[in-house]
Amino acid sequence: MLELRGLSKHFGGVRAVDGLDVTVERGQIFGLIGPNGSGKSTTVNLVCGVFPVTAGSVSFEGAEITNSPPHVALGNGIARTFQNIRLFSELTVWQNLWVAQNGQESVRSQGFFSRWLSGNRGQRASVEEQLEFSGLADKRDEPAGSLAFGEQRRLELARALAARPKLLLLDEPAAGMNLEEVKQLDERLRWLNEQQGITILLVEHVMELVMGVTHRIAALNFGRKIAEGSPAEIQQNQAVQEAYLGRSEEEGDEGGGSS
Amino acid sequence: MKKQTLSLLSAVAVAALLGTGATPAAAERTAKIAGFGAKSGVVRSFGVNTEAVMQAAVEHINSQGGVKLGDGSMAMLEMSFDDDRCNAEEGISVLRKIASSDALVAVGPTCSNVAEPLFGILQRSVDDAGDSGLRIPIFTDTAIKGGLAKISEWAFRNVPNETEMYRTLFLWVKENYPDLQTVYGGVEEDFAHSRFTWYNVMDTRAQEAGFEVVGFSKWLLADTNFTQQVREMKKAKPDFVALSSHPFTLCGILKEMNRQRVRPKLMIGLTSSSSMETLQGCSKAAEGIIIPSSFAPVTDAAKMVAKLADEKGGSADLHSAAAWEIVEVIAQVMESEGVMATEDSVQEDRRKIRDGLAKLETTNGLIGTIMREGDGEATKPYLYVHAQDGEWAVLHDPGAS
Amino acid sequence: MDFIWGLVQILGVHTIIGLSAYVILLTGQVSMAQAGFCAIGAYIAGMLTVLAEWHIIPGMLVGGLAAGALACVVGFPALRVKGLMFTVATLAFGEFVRLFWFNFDYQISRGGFEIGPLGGEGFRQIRFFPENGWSTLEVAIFVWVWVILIMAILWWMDRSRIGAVLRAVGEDELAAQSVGINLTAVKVTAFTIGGFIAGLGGGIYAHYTTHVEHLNFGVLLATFAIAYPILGGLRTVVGTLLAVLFIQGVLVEGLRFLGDLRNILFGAFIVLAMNLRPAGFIDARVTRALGRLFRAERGGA
Amino acid sequence: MEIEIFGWTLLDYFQTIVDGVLYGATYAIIGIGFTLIFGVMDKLNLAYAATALAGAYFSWGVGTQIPLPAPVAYVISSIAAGGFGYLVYLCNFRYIPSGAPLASLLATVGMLLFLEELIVHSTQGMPQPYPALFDDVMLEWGDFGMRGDLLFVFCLCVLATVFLLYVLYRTKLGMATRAVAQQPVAAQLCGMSVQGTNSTTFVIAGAIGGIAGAMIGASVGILSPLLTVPVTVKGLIAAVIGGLGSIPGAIVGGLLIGAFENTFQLLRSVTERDMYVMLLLFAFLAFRPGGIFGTASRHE
Repeated sequence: MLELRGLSKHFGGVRAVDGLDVTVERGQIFGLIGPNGSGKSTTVNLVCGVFPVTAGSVSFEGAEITNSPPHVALGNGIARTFQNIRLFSELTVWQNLWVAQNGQESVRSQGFFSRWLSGNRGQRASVEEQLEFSGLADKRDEPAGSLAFGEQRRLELARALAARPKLLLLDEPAAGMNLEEVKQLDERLRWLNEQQGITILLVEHVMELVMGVTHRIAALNFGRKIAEGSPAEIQQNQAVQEAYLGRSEEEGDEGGGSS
Repeated sequence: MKKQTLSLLSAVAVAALLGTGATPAAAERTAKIAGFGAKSGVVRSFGVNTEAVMQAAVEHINSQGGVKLGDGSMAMLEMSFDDDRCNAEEGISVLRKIASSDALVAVGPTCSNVAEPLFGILQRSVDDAGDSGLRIPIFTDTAIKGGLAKISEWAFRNVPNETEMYRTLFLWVKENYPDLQTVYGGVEEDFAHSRFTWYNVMDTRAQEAGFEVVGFSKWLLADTNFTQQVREMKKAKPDFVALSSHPFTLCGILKEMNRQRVRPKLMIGLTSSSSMETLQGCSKAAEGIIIPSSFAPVTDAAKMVAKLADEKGGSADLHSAAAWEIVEVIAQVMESEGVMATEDSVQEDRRKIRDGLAKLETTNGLIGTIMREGDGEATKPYLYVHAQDGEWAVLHDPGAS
Repeated sequence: MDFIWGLVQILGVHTIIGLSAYVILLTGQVSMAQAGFCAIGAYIAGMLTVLAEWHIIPGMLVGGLAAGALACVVGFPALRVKGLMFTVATLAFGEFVRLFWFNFDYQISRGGFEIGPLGGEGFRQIRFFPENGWSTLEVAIFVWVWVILIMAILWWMDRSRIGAVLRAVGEDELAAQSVGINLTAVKVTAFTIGGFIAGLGGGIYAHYTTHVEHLNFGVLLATFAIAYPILGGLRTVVGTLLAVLFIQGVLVEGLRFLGDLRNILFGAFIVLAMNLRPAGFIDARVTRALGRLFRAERGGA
Repeated sequence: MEIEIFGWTLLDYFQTIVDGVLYGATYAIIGIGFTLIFGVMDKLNLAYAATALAGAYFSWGVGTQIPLPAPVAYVISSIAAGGFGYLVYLCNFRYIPSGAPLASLLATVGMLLFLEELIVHSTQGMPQPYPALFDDVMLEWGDFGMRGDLLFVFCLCVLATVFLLYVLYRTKLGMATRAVAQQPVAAQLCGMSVQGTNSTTFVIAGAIGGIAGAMIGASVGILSPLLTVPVTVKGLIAAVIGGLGSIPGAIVGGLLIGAFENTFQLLRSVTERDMYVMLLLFAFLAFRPGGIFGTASRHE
């Protein structure tokens, strides 16, 4: 479904992503792991077209989509969340979901006016549905910025789903969550994947989540893929262990786009 | 707390709006005239001077007993003065306020760009009932851009007639400096008055007098670098120059001429530059520049006005001195037309004053008799002054010869 | 009364100009080109009513459409940049437009008078209102019909999805893109609407002052255009109206009793207002409080 | 030997460009002030040119009381403008939350109007003579000439820039400034006072502006409140063309504007000059948003 071929991104002299080859099959939950600064977030940003690739290509459902801007990527069916939540904090919960009603089915079939101005009944119904899903129905008129951290995460996920994507890119959705919340997230991802048929690319640090929920994992370090395989294989992998042990204490920011 | 602030603000607004209409009731009869002009921004000195001179004129008339009304009783003149910031919309607002009050006539404004819209919102011709423009006479002392008063029959001006002044000035130059042949012009291009004066007055009048205009340079109101313009001037090698420019850029260009050692045998300036501003800015560089001016303290009356203006914290120059003349003319018209100055007669009185002003053929001026033209304009007596040792000195009086 | 109605006209026109910047500000962009768009509306509407003897309404609409069309065309290159760069780019464009009219002459002769715009000397005798016998009150009503119309449309837009979309773009461009919003389309649309509204405002401006010249449309007017919505707050169109009342009603006309101090304090009051209300008169807290008030009333009734 | 392009000789062009570049030094130095404050606070201080001129006016005011030699007047101007800079910081930045950049922007506009009106009221708006150095010197080589005072202004601007770069890159204060500019939070964690650094920047920028204000006054020979808006616009353009936040950029930007406007004036006319400068700026920004030395990515 999603194919990255020789994908590279250099920031000045820094090779954030360097010749990455990854294939995500339809229906998979695909994990992308690696220490801080290994290029995971950058990869997500490249797929979404946040910044232009230095080299290589991205193709989705067989069509080349390299460097298409984020709103086009979404139109193609790729939605995402951000490492550090980016909600429209002045807008209400409801509005946050409302502006996101741009997915294929909900938009393409409509005329200009209902698309931009009023928002037709379908869009409103869809917002209600996502409110229900995220469990934020009682906070619909609160500004998103006033929500608790966990609620913000749920809202952001709901917002990404508002477009009814085929592929969901999740950038560290479990960051800052406690074990209970991680468990809920785990269930939610399974439900999306199994019941809704959404393919998921999961960038994550929290191993409990990654190892439990994913079908296949690629591990990155210094922008290069050092291993790929099933969760079990990755857990055994020497190179992955070294990468984590060797770098686990270091802190750093990963992606330019999120800073 | 926030709501309190808001309501406080709106209360202030309402109070202020209401308050502006109210003036202390006077025991005796009063006839009101309303002055306005720019007392903010770069042209502030104009408004300050006009206000001072008007104040002096009003006090002068009142000290002699005031104005005799149509019913034979005497009334004191009372004046107000508003600031229009040289802004078109604010000028309109001020004029509407004056029109809504019981002032009988408005005196102002300073800026031509305010005068344009003001005259525009006046009724164009007095007998055109279909024209909903304002009906109050305006008598302008300062705004000098050519041909403004013809916009409306309610508009009058007591500003110098530049066409006439420069016509005779160039002829006088021709006569007294027979060796001068060529003239080079300079124009402050983005200011309506200076622009008009070069293209429609100086340029043509110089040619009429038999001079060859060998070129002209342009600059803008706020320009500060004149090397190129003066270089052009230098190349043209003119015998003398005529600069249609206000004091700020006039000083800039004169200084640059000094620097590039461009020393024409004669310099002629824009009438508006015969003010203190030029001397404040660059008395050395301006030395010798000849400017026709409708005011100089040459007569006893003019000397008195200059002194009174000084006491009021302004100065009498060709613009503000016109305000004195205006107040005197208005007082005279009020008497001759039998203005009633009662609450109910405001509109009639305004019409009377307008008609009276339109009827006048001559009025008294501080340095001689002023001719009133049919279109509301004036032809004022004038003098040629030149900058000498940091002061404006009279060079020649064309009326005397 | 004439004075009050005249002031009401001024308040109306300035509200329109402020609203033109408001739309663009919602997308997070500060446009200094509004004075330029006003100039286009003013000159074109003026030429249509004076030279072509049109009625003012079609004249204004054509002026507004011309300004809007230009805004659309310019929007594409201008909106490649954002933030301060956009502000300066639009400043440059606005000044360009002003200087264009400074260099523009088109006069015809009618009844012995030369009429039409004449470069630096301006464009006089745009006397549609007085010539057709409109009283000051009627003109004020005419102005406010436009103001209310524009405010109503913007109010409705604000509550509709496009309002949320504009604000989303203003808040976080990347996130907005990621939920499928086409930034260029949204921003150019906002810029076009802003240009159109400014053009309408300019059209009225030309007629109620009867005379326009390039200096009317300088940096100062552009600054006021953005000052109104910023000072009023970007939560609602009413904020812009409040700010116009504050600046034109209180600071300019209301403080006349202060005499010379009025001009000095003008700037100081703006500084003070921004220090006290950095998010504008009507900020998030005010709207929330008002919302609660309304809901409580409805609940109690 | 006389090659003419569009009716002007190469010497004409050379002369025009040299004049423009020399005068552009004043734009450059105002541009530096904009860029410096932007670099540290990511905000625009539109009152900057007004503080610069207020400084010059202050020294003029002192000069009316006691006669001052020109260089002393310049120093007084610089000190006074530094003080005004601090005032601007207090009134427009200190108490307005940093998350409200529009509020600060508008407040600085208010400040500009305030300072301008203050100047008007202290002088009745009349132009005032300002002392110049070398203002009657004209260096000439045949038909080519150079204004002595502009050359002096140019040199002083260069000196001011060198001094500024020295402060920024060679002193502890400068390091702190740059640290705050790049990582305000980190700098704070390291015990640096962000507010202290910010206010110091305003004082330094103000002082440099005071020199610029004095130089503008000196090169024209007159001070007038008419100067504020054009100087603000041109200085801003210089800073933007160079790339906001870049000091060398502001210098190059200022000199370029000087050269371009003079060239357009020669080729077209003074009325169209600014029109072309604005068009050029617009095109430049649309196609090279980062400016000449820009780091567009940093300030997005």
